[in-house]
Amino acid sequence: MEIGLNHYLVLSTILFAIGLIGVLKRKNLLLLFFATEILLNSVNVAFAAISHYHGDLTGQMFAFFVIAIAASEVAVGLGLLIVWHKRHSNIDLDQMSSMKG
Amino acid sequence: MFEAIAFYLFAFLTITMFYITVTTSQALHALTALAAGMIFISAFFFILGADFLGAVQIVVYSGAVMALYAFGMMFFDTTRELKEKQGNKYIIFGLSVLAAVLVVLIFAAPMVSDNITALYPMTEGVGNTQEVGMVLFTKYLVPFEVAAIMLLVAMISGIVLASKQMDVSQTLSKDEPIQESKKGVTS
Amino acid sequence: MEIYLYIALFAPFVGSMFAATLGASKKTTIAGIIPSLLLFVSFVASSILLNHILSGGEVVHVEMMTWMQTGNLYIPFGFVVDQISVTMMMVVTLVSTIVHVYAIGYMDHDKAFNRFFAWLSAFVFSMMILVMSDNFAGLFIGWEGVGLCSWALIGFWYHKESATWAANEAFIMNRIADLGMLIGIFLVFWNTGTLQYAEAFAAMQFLDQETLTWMGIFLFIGAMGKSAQFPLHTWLADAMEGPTPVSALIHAATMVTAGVYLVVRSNELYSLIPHVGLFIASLGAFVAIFAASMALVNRDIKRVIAYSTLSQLGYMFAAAGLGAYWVALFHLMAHAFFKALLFLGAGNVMHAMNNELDPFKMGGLGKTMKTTMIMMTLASVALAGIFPLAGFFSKDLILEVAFVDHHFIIYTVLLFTAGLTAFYSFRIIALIFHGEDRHTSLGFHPHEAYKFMLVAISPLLILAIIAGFTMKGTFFEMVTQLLPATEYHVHSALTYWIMTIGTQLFVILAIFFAYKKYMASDIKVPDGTSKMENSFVYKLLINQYYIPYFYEEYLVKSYRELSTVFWKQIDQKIVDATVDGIAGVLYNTGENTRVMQSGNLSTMLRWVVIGLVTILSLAVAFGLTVRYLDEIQAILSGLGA
Amino acid sequence: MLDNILSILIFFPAVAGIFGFMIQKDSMRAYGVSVATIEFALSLWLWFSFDSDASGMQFMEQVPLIEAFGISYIVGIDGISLFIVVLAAFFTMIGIASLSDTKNVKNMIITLLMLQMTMVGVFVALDAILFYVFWELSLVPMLYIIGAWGGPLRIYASVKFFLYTFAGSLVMLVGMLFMAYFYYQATGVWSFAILDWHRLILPENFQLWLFLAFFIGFAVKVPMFPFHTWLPYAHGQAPTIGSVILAAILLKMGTYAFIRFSLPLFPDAATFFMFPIAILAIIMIVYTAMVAYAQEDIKQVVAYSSVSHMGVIILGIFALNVEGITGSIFLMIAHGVVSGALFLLVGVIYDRRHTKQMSEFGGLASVMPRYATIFGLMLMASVGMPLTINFVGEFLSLIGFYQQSHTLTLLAGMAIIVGAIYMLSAYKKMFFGEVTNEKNKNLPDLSKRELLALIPLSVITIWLGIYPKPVLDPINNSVESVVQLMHDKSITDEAKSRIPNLVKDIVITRTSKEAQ
Amino acid sequence: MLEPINISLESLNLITLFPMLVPVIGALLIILIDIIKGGLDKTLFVALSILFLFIDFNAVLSSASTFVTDGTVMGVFDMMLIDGLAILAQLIIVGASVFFLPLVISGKSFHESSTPEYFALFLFMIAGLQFMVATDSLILIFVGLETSSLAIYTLIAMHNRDKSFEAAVKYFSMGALAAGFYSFGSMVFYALTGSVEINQIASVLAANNYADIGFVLVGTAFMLAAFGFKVALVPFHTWAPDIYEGSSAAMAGFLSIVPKIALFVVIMRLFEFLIHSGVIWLEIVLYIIVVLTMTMSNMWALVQTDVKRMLAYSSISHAGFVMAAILIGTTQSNTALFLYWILFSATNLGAFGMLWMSRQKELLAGQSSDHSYEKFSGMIQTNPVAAMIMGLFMLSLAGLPPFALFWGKLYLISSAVTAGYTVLALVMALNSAIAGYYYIKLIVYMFMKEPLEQNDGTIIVGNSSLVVKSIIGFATIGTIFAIFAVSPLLEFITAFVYNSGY
Repeated sequence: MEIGLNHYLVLSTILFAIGLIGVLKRKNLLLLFFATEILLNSVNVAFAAISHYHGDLTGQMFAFFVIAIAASEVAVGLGLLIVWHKRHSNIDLDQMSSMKG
Repeated sequence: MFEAIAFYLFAFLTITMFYITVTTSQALHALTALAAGMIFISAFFFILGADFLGAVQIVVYSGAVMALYAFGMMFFDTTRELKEKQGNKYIIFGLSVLAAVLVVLIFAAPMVSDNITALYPMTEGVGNTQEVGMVLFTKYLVPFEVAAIMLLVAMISGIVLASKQMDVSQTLSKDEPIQESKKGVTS
Repeated sequence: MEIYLYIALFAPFVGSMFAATLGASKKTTIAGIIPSLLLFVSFVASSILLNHILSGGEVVHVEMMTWMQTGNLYIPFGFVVDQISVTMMMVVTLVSTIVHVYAIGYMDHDKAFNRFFAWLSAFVFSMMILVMSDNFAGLFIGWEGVGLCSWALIGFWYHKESATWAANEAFIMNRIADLGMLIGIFLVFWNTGTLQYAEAFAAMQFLDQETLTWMGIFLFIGAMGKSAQFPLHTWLADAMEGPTPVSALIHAATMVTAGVYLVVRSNELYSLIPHVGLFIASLGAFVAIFAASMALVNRDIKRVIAYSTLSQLGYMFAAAGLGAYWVALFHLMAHAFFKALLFLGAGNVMHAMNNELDPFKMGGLGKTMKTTMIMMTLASVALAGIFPLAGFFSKDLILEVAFVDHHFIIYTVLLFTAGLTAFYSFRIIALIFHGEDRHTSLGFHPHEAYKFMLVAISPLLILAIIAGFTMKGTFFEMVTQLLPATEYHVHSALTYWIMTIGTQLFVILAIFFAYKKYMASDIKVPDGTSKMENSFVYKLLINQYYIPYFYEEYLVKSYRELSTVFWKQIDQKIVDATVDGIAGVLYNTGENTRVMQSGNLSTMLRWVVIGLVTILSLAVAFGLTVRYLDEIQAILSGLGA
Repeated sequence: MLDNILSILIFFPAVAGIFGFMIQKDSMRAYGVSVATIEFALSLWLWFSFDSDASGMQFMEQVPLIEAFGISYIVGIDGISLFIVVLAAFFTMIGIASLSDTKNVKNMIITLLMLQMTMVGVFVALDAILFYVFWELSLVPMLYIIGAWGGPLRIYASVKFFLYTFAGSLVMLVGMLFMAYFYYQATGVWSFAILDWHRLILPENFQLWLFLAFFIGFAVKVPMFPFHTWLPYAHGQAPTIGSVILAAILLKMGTYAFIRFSLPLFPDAATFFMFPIAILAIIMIVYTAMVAYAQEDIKQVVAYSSVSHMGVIILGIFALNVEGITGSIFLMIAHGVVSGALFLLVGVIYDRRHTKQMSEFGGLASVMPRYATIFGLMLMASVGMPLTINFVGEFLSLIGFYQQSHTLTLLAGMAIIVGAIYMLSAYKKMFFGEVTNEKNKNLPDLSKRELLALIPLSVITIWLGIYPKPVLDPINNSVESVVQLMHDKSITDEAKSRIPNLVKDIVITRTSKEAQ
Repeated sequence: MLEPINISLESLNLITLFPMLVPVIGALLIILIDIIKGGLDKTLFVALSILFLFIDFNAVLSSASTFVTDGTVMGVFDMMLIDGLAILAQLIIVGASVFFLPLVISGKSFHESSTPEYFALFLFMIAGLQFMVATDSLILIFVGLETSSLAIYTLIAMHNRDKSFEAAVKYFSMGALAAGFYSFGSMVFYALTGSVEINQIASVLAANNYADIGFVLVGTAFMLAAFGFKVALVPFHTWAPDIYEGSSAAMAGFLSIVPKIALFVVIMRLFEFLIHSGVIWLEIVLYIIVVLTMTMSNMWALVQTDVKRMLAYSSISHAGFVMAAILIGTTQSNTALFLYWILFSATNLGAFGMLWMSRQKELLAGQSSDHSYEKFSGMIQTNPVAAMIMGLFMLSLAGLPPFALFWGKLYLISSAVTAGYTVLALVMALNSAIAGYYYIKLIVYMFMKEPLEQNDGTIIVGNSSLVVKSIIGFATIGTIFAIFAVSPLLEFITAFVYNSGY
């Protein structure tokens, strides 16, 4: 059974869906950030696969940059969490609803 | 055949790991599962011949990102069990699964994929890293540099946000501390 | 001659303006004298014009200036003095001069003396415009002008609710008719291209019958309003709320005859449409008897005279409708004299009785008010049409016209009405001046009017007596230059004599009956107990056939209610509420959907995903459809087959 | 200077208004009156320099603004707009002069001067966008006047006024853009100049849609039934000066726009919609007159009477012949004068008693005879008494429409009946009868300042009623050219037959470009 | 073995990088200065930043003149794409920034302005946005986007109060999700065409005759979601009001203008060819989204009690308008987009500047947000000039002629009309009418109500300074006299857009 591009795409989709579940479900901000990492990673798999099947390096490049972006996001995200945590001693997003309407 | 076995194995593993990550109520479990999942992902990269990417994945994710998260977890003291109030679970799962199913519906079909010309074809016999380097420093030089700026931005952001300076907010203080201090200096 | 025309026309206007400038200041007799003098000047000028016309002079026609000019429409302020208008001018200026002088005395004690003369002279001015205009638009100016002055004068004592109500009623009812008039004018304009009498009538000869009929009908609707013909008649009786000189001048002698004037003026039109003429005549005859019947029982002197006016207007229309335009005009003139006289006499009585109008509270006034009694009696005799007074010559002529034209129903009705006229006229004469003294016990101390007032009205008395036999010939000579000179001769002299004498006897009989019934010393003051008063006919008559009641109950009230419904229900609850509703829907949609922005991050993320999934589903649905288009088509065609 | 007189007329009040900020508060009224008087004098000068015999635009000025998109500053004046401009200047002057002591009089006067700019601008603009600019801009000062100086419901009323008109005119804007696009398609050049548009002949179905788009904008402004409900609120809540200007000038924008845009641009659509619009107009006339009769507030009576009279104006416009259109333009002026005066009169009593409920009054004729007299005069003018200004307009409008439909004119003619009903009953309630209310016993009669405003209006009412020629002639000339244009442009047989051809002997060959 | 690559320096066209490098250098300089000597006053950094932005602006202008002579220029391995859109967008980005940045020199001192990093991040963000618009590679777009986004998160948070953090966290989390969508969408396009360059994607898809329409649609859907989030289209808009409320007014105003125009250019690049190649689905979906965005955000704006939140919703609505331009996709509509946005910038600069000027550190008694409507009530009595200026901006936003935004609306609706989108034109027109209500509401408060007791008029101008006032003054002049700028702008923009093939 040949593993084709579609297999990887479907896998990527499934992983992406898991990431989505996490994003939607998590109330703890840190864990929510985990889920966003999953989103980006799932796409990376697909990029690498496409790159492979197309015999083209661009996909890998994209994935490379996605990794860089993910890493940067972690830095900023954690920074924000730290400020928030300093003030409120929690990182529960349900506590964040001073603005609405 | 080997490829198929490896694919399914790692597919199963990553899915499981990530699933644990998003469902477990133990933050530590989530972190561990995430790290494991990341490593399993890198396995795909190796399978697909993207060695450089695999290495970067392990270094950046399992190294840097996970370290940062681990630090964060200690800081936030989230080692205890999470209590998460949940909304309607069915909506969450429904939405996500629906999204997946929809995309899969399309992805299940093979692509026509005509007229595709590899702009940066892989060269036989050249190491992946070398290839990547070649492309990265020619075509993708600008994004690479911008990525560097981005990382710099992220670094500055992280520093600024986490620094002690943020502890006393001028926005909230009634008087003007800087001017006060200046006055103090001059007088 | 033009200078006389302008003098005749504008002298009343100057008088009116003079009194109006004094309007806000205190009562000064000068405010009455100057307008009266100016009216006299106007009268003199009219007389000169009459003389000019009588002596075979040219018709005086001037165009003062352009009024409106646009497109094909050209309306000047044009005035014409011809045989018809000069007759009207004479009647108007003469009667109004007399009424003015009379009113100096009559209104002596009124605070708003100055205002009264301002309006009264303004009325004369409007009336002069009405009769002198050489086109329909000018006629309409006068037409509305007299309506306005009539409104102001009926409501002269504006603090009285009944007066202002009557004023508004008169105005609005006239307006209803004016609409007809206006439409008539439009018809004339669009079919003949002009509103000038001469050209319009000339052009009418070539129009088709239907158009002419409509024209005739609409113009006559206008006439019906001013002349208070059924069913627009109720305002005239209510208009008696105005001061009596007003009733004499406006609601007896001049304004109400404007309708007749219009028909006479448009004789060339109506000659072309005899069927409309017949309708007019029938309506006239009907109104004659209809009004007379109401006068029989009424307990208000002025109203009785008003109904009598109405009845006589019916006569005039009957004549005009039958094509005897000169007869109508002649009766108009004669009627103006004796009816004004009658009213002014009634004014004297009212003055003496502190504005008491119920003849049953009078009686025996003849002792103190001999002159007035003579005047009113003679006027009534003239009204009843007894030889040789004015009424005989004009009214009998109308009967003859009807007879000769073989409209025997009209003739019979008119003949019967003549009897009724005599009866009710002398009913009030008897009640007022004769019989037992019923007023002293009520605290009235009547006295005769000022001398100068009596002198002032004496010309009317003379005219009421002599107008018939002195003027008929000359009048006929003059007006038939313009109007169809139909002479009405009963074919056999015998029939003529039988008719005339029979009529006279009938009328005299009615007079005697009235005297007998109401001069008795023990007449019963109606108090709702007698058998007659409870009879259906009496109730019908005293309630004016329930027509005012019907108008009030069903038209006025429903109009008022409908207005409120329109405002409160439709305008506010439907039209406006729809507008506010649209705004409300928008606002409430915002208010109800703003929960979407709950402030919770999870919700926000969820919305993003929902958006994505929605778009995705659309995309996938579309994508799959395209991909499997062939299959789908196959299936569909299979289903179809 | 005469070359730029229109621009001066537009911008002089605005500039003066801006300078007004510098004026000391106590001298503000004097300043306002002098500015408005200068403006009025300028407008009179315009009138005297106006060539009454010419039918085309005069004093044209043209400056391109957005050349690529065909938007220019084009102003010009013809007989149709001349008198409304004069009237606008006149009413601003009278309004400022008769301003009673209100708070923030400075703001009020500046606002009025700004309003004047927009009013003059609307009537002289010959570029659709320029027209639209002034049209919309006029809402703002009015919004402020109603909202800041109005009665208890002032905010609701002002916002309603603003939004309703705003919404309507946005639809109109879409119509204008379509029109410009069609012009672009036909000629390859963008242009919003009305005179350019006049040369364009559109297919009938385009005309119908565009007509509707413009109609919504105009109908709200007029206001036509059923878009009229903002008006009673606006009038009811507005201060006297606001009502006066609103009734006298602002409402005329809608009817003026019908003549300037709808008729010459879409003659076939105008013919097509003539009867529906006439029916609406008749509903306006009769229905609103009945609503007016039911009112308890004298100002509302006058407000609804405005709607009713606007119905006659609409009817005259859609007579599509010279008589009707001339009449309707004249009636615009007439209604401006008369309703303006009536609102001033209502303001007089409101200043004294701070109530407008008719039940509060009664017998005022004996307390305030001068007031009653002028009120009576205006009342009679309002019900269309001949020899007053209104009659000329109403008569011509109705006679014009009579050519198109007899029955509808008969119904519309009920204006003279229903108008008399509500006006007379209102007059009766206020002025007749005994003085029952103690508070009314010692009301002062009209003051000098009030007379200063009312006497000129009374004089105009009578003068133009007797001698309308100086006004009618220029209007007539311009209207004739409009009607001829419509006849030449019309493509359907229906329109050709409905719109009279004034040039009887010359056979007109259609040379204008047809829209592709 | 790979061949060594020989590339001449000229062929790289490094000059194309110059505009973006200027702010980067500026940012580094600022950091350097701060390291060398701390505690320097904010005015120095503002001046430096403005200086660099000026240089940047001139650099863009010079590339504009290059564009005029040479047309579209590619550079640095064809990664940079300097076409008319890029230049226009950069001009707006840099130009608007020049005006928004100095707003930090306000009467009161707020946290962010005391931190030199704020200015560094600001300049980095500008650079990121510039990169984003000056390329058609999805990678560089992504990286540029993230650079600017990360900087923006921090800039928001640096206002340093609870609401700012909350806003930053919300924005960040949703931004991360959007980044996921973006990368997924890019992946699909890459899978389809083997390229991540928009031109390439377009040509490959066209060559395949859109055979894999399903894939294309999935990719488009993800892209739409990602961009929809960034420019705040309903239903991806939920961040906008909270973020606007949480940030300082100056920052909120900036957010409503600058990042969005960069996104619009990207959207235009990506979607334009899809729409033109007859992907009806996209047209329908965009149509729905545009109508929803305009209408729903208007309705939400109706019910707001805080002016800044109202302006947030109004910005969403305006973004909907501009999306309509992309949907229409003619040269005229694309021109209209830029014109609209320039005029919108001037007005929004003023409006948010006014809010910023009225910012006080502590909430007024009884108020739950910084800029409640009540705060502005009776302004005509206490601060007449300020009230009039604010009213002017509101009228301009409402699209009242002859103020700035009207001309944008006019041209935009006209483009809809010209392209046959009659219903859309009507929807736009009617939405303007609905929008009128909430803008007028503020005018009602300012002009027709009595002031709050505690408000003696100083509150409204509490945060004013000469700089803030001058900027507002500039915006005022721009808003009033926009008509005179429209004609040259229109010619300029049309030339640039048309010559870029849009």
